[in-house]
Amino acid sequence: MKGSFKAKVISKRFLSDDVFLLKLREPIIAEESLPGQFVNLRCSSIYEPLLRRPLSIYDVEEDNFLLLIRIIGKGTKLLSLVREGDELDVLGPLGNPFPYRMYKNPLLVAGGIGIAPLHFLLKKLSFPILLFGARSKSELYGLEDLTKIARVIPFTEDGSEGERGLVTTRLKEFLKGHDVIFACGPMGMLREVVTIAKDVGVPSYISLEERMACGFGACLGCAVKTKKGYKMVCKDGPVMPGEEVII
Amino acid sequence: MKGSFKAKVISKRFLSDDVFLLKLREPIIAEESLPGQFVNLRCSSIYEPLLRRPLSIYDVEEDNFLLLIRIIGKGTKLLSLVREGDELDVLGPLGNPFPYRMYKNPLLVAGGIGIAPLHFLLKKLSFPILLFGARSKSELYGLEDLTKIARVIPFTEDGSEGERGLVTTRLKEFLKGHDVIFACGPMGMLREVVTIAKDVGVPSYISLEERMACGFGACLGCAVKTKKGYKMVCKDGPVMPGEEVII
Amino acid sequence: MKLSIQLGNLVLENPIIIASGVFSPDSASYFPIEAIGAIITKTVTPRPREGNPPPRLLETAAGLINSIGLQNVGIERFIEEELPRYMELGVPIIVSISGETEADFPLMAERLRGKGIAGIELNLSCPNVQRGGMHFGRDAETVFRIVREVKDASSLWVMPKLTPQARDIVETALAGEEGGADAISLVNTFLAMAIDIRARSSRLGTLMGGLSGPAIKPIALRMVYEVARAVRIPVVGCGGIMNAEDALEFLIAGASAVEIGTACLINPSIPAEILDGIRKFMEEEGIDDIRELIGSLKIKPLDI
Amino acid sequence: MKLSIQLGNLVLENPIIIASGVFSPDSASYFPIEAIGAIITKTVTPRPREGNPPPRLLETAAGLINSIGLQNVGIERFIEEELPRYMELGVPIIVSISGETEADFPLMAERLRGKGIAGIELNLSCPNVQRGGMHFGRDAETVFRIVREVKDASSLWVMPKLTPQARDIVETALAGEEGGADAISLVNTFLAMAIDIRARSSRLGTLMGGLSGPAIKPIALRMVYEVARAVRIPVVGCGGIMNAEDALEFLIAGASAVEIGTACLINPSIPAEILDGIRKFMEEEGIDDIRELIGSLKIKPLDI
Ligand SMILES: Cc1cc2nc3c(=O)[nH]c(=O)nc-3n(C[C@H](O)[C@H](O)[C@H](O)COP(=O)(O)OP(=O)(O)OC[C@H]3O[C@@H](n4cnc5c(N)ncnc54)[C@H](O)[C@@H]3O)c2cc1C
Ligand SMILES: Cc1cc2nc3c(=O)[nH]c(=O)nc-3n(C[C@H](O)[C@H](O)[C@H](O)COP(=O)(O)OP(=O)(O)OC[C@H]3O[C@@H](n4cnc5c(N)ncnc54)[C@H](O)[C@@H]3O)c2cc1C
Ligand SMILES: Cc1cc2nc3c(=O)[nH]c(=O)nc-3n(C[C@H](O)[C@H](O)[C@H](O)COP(=O)(O)O)c2cc1C
Ligand SMILES: Cc1cc2nc3c(=O)[nH]c(=O)nc-3n(C[C@H](O)[C@H](O)[C@H](O)COP(=O)(O)O)c2cc1C
Ligand code: FES
Ligand code: FES
Repeated sequence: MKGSFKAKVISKRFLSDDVFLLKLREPIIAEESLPGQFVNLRCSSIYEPLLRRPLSIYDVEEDNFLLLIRIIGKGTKLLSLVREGDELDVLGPLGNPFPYRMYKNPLLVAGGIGIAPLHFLLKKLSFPILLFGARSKSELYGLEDLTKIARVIPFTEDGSEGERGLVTTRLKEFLKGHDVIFACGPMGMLREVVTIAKDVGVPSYISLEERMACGFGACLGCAVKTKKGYKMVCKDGPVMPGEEVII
Repeated sequence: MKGSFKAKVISKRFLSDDVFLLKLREPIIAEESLPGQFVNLRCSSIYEPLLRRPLSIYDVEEDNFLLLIRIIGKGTKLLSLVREGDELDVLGPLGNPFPYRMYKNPLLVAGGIGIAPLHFLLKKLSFPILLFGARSKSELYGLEDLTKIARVIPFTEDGSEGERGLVTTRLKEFLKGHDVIFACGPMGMLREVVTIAKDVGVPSYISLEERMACGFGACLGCAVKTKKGYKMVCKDGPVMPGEEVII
Repeated sequence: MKLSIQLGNLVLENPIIIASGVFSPDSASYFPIEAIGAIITKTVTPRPREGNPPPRLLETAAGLINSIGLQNVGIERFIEEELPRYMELGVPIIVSISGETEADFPLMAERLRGKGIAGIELNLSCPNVQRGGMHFGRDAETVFRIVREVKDASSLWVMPKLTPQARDIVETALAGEEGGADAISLVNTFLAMAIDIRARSSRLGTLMGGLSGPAIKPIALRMVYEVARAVRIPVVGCGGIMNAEDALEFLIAGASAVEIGTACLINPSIPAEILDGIRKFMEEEGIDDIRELIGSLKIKPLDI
Repeated sequence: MKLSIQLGNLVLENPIIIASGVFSPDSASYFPIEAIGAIITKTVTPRPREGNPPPRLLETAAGLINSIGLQNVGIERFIEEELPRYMELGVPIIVSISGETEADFPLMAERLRGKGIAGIELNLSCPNVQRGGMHFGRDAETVFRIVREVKDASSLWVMPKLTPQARDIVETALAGEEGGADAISLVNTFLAMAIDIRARSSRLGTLMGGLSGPAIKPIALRMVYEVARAVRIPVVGCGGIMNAEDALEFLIAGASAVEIGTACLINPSIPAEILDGIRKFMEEEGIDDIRELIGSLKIKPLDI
């Protein structure tokens, strides 16, 4: 039985006012996780919030795994208050990873907090290239560390770091020589990525978000429309072929 | 308008595994509180627990007031987790105090956590005498400090401190020369106190507990049966004449 | 910014109404009176009622069960002692009444004529002694009759308050409208239970109580939407409203005003906070008149 | 310690049943199968249904609104592809069925004969296409007819699942009993809404959804009590059961078994935890047979 785990909080580090890195200890999750997969986390032991919260695996370090979390509501707020030594109830790893072994020369595209699953992916690739966009410099989470493990081309809407503009503006150019796109970020960005990938004739895989209850395919709650009917983000995704999803 | 206050947590100190002293800063509450009154406290900003929690005022120190809290459920558990500098939403002071100015030589009787309002009362009296009972020594909260401000006669059921037995066993004896009893503790103890007081013909005032919603007399939820019909513990009490209450 | 709303010929300065059972003149000093559109009194009955045995309250997940048992001094003492103190507040006062039999309602309404009150709310969530204790509000026909008799007996503004235990909440609302109601309010509490598993008995002094609070909000909102869509008279929404966002949901669903119950017990200054929140929302959204919001819910084609 | 219970002629090893809609054979590995008394399948319909547009889920205070829209592959593919996978689990399988018309129910029941299933649950919380989309479970008579036709069409064990939107939940239960039901289960979700105040539209892909979870527990418990008191057939309680204490409340109120829905989504190992909790409680209370608990609620004289 794939039960949930009690993962111990090893450390918590804020990267900005509302984004933090949480390191949790759970050997099995650390062992089994692949880039693009996520965990489903309880934020409290009471009934508010009632549901778990899905969070991508940001990294794995020995027996630990890391999450990059942006505070947007009460669940993530509660998570931001955990202390070293606390235990969190975690279900995972869940979902399907990026099919990175099937391709030779992927281009990675991240928008803001969408860097989470791609960070983990980067570490599995040999000569990774990442286009990383955000509104401004402060939202290019972990940029410095990223440059150590990948060629990173940053974009900011306000020009405070890298090129001014959206991460997709020069995507077509950058795509040359790549045989696939792996992307995660806001819906608008993903839509643009998929359109460009189709234009160029390169496959794309995007990591999607949808509200979830179970996270393991039981409730049929996290539906996303695809050319083959509704698919479940938690079980059929979160990584899905860009050509299939209707977004 | 008597709104609620944001009281700042000054300190938190555990007296036992499940009982702690909380010092909160709020000048108006500190200024206005009288022994026997209580505050009604929100334990979280979300809807669980939904209601405030009533807690007696244990002491007042300059701009601060103190609460002696025993962890029994989720509300008090949450309170036990507050940290220095946190702010708590407090309504109060509420309810009626012990009518201590009307009597010359009161005898105080406390059972366990029931010491909370009596501690504050002790400090207002000249030569206070307190019978303080509990199951065992560890539940005679703050005994040492109490002995500095009052003549304390401790009772424990297991004999681990003071006399072995219930606080009410020798109440009749101790009553001699006193013109009133002020008591707070478990229902069984209060019942016994009232019976003895009646026997002896001495008035008694007991501090009652009942589940509360508002704490200020609006919901009629905290009813207790009295000879004059239902009274509200929050508004007509929590301190009530022992002869009137039907318990 | 226009916050004033109309419930038939009753005009309120703002749509925030204190629900029945969470306010008393004695506790007025805890409430931001100036921010309140109207106050509904605790329900009054023909004779005094001592109320239910304790415990009368129980907290549940995001909810509160109460079993107060309509404790009140009866209409005569109410008119003499309590009503004047309500009237002093300078806020429109709506008197909530309930009877043991259908005939009690018009008689009580008559007694309330000429007292300067803004109107009457009919609490129909109480047992009809003549019909085996079935709540008045279960049946549309009963509601129709009570409303009509009350309207016949007095010229007062009348608003039946529907119970979620109604066999059909929309039918019941329509019956109230047909009976001549000036507005409809809903919902009262949901009949609920909680059991002490060790004692194998109710955790309340009575077997059942009424559930209120955030737990019921999504159901109450749905009922308000259904009723507002069906009737032509104004609807007052109630059930689990804890903040401005909740209140706005009810307005958008079709309520012309909202009643705040449980939230007042937890935080009596909430009416002012909700009103502020509504003001801020209107500012942000560029809405000048609150009436633009009422019933502004957009329905997708699929939903009809 | 005896944990086995009987629902008519269906005997379960323990009273913990997985409610419809929170389990799939694909997700079986997350569940403690050995601790489960029975599993109810996701509702199957005559034809495949693609389900509702997203968002299909919304969290509310201590509750969850879902609008899945009965997504399923239809009875034919269900029987061919899914049912065998359910049957492999070695747990009694109750198939939940629903139709678009009354006639669909007996036809589906017939198709399920001889498949080795433990029985059928009738999901009556879905729109009756022939009656303007009114839910089958609203009217007692409709429930009576559907149950009787299903019983006539097959010898299978049949349990109608009542909706809290029934005009009268007790009448409806009695109608089910009269129709020949082997047991009654209740409740399904409460019709509910939530509004995006900025967009002025539903926060779900559809206008309404069904509320489940701890928020509804006190109401569900009351309904289960009322029904259990009224019918002679066994009752299966459902609604907001999150832990052993909740489950015990339903048993004490009169349920012979309980269905766990939302709690399984949050923590799929909850059936085992609940069963353990029940065991522990029985030990502490010196209860040897769980059947002693069923309906053991003590009623105070005042309550009758
Ligand atoms: C597969 C997957 C992986 C994810 N990975 C990460 C990650 O690595 N880091 C991270 O910070 N976040 C991630 N998210 C998003 C994260 O799950 C949500 O931010 C979180 O659930 C919000 O919870 P909350 O209680 O703080 O906010 P809530 O109080 O629940 O919501 C606040 C607001 O955000 C909206 N919202 C809530 N959840 C979502 C959602 N899933 N999608 C869109 N809007 C939503 C709500 O409708 C509401 O308006 C991921 C989501 C999915 C589905
Ligand atoms: C006027 C007044 C003054 C009080 N002063 C103090 C004080 O100074 N220090 C202190 O520690 N406690 C005091 N109490 C009791 C305190 O309010 C409760 O212990 C607290 O509300 C429990 O909250 P909880 O969320 O931790 O427990 P819950 O989870 O609410 O309850 C846990 C269990 O305790 C029971 N319970 C809850 N509240 C009460 C209550 N008020 N009376 C009896 N049983 C209850 C519940 O039914 C449940 O079984 C006082 C109560 C009143 C009415
Ligand atoms: C303690 C309490 C007492 C109540 N008393 C009455 C009453 O006397 N008459 C009435 O019509 N409704 C009464 N109600 C119901 C409320 O007016 C309101 O309809 C219900 O609580 C739902 O709204 P809420 O969730 O905002 O509380 C009472 C509610 C509570 C919590
Ligand atoms: C995501 C989800 C899907 C559901 N699907 C069905 C269904 O297909 N058929 C059905 O009869 N009930 C369905 N239900 C209702 C549950 O079986 C149950 O009756 C209800 O949720 C109340 O119980 P709970 O509070 O334990 O969840 C569903 C509930 C949820 C949360
Ligand atoms: S979250 Fe339940 S199926 Fe995806
Ligand atoms: S708690 Fe509301 S009247 Fe006492």
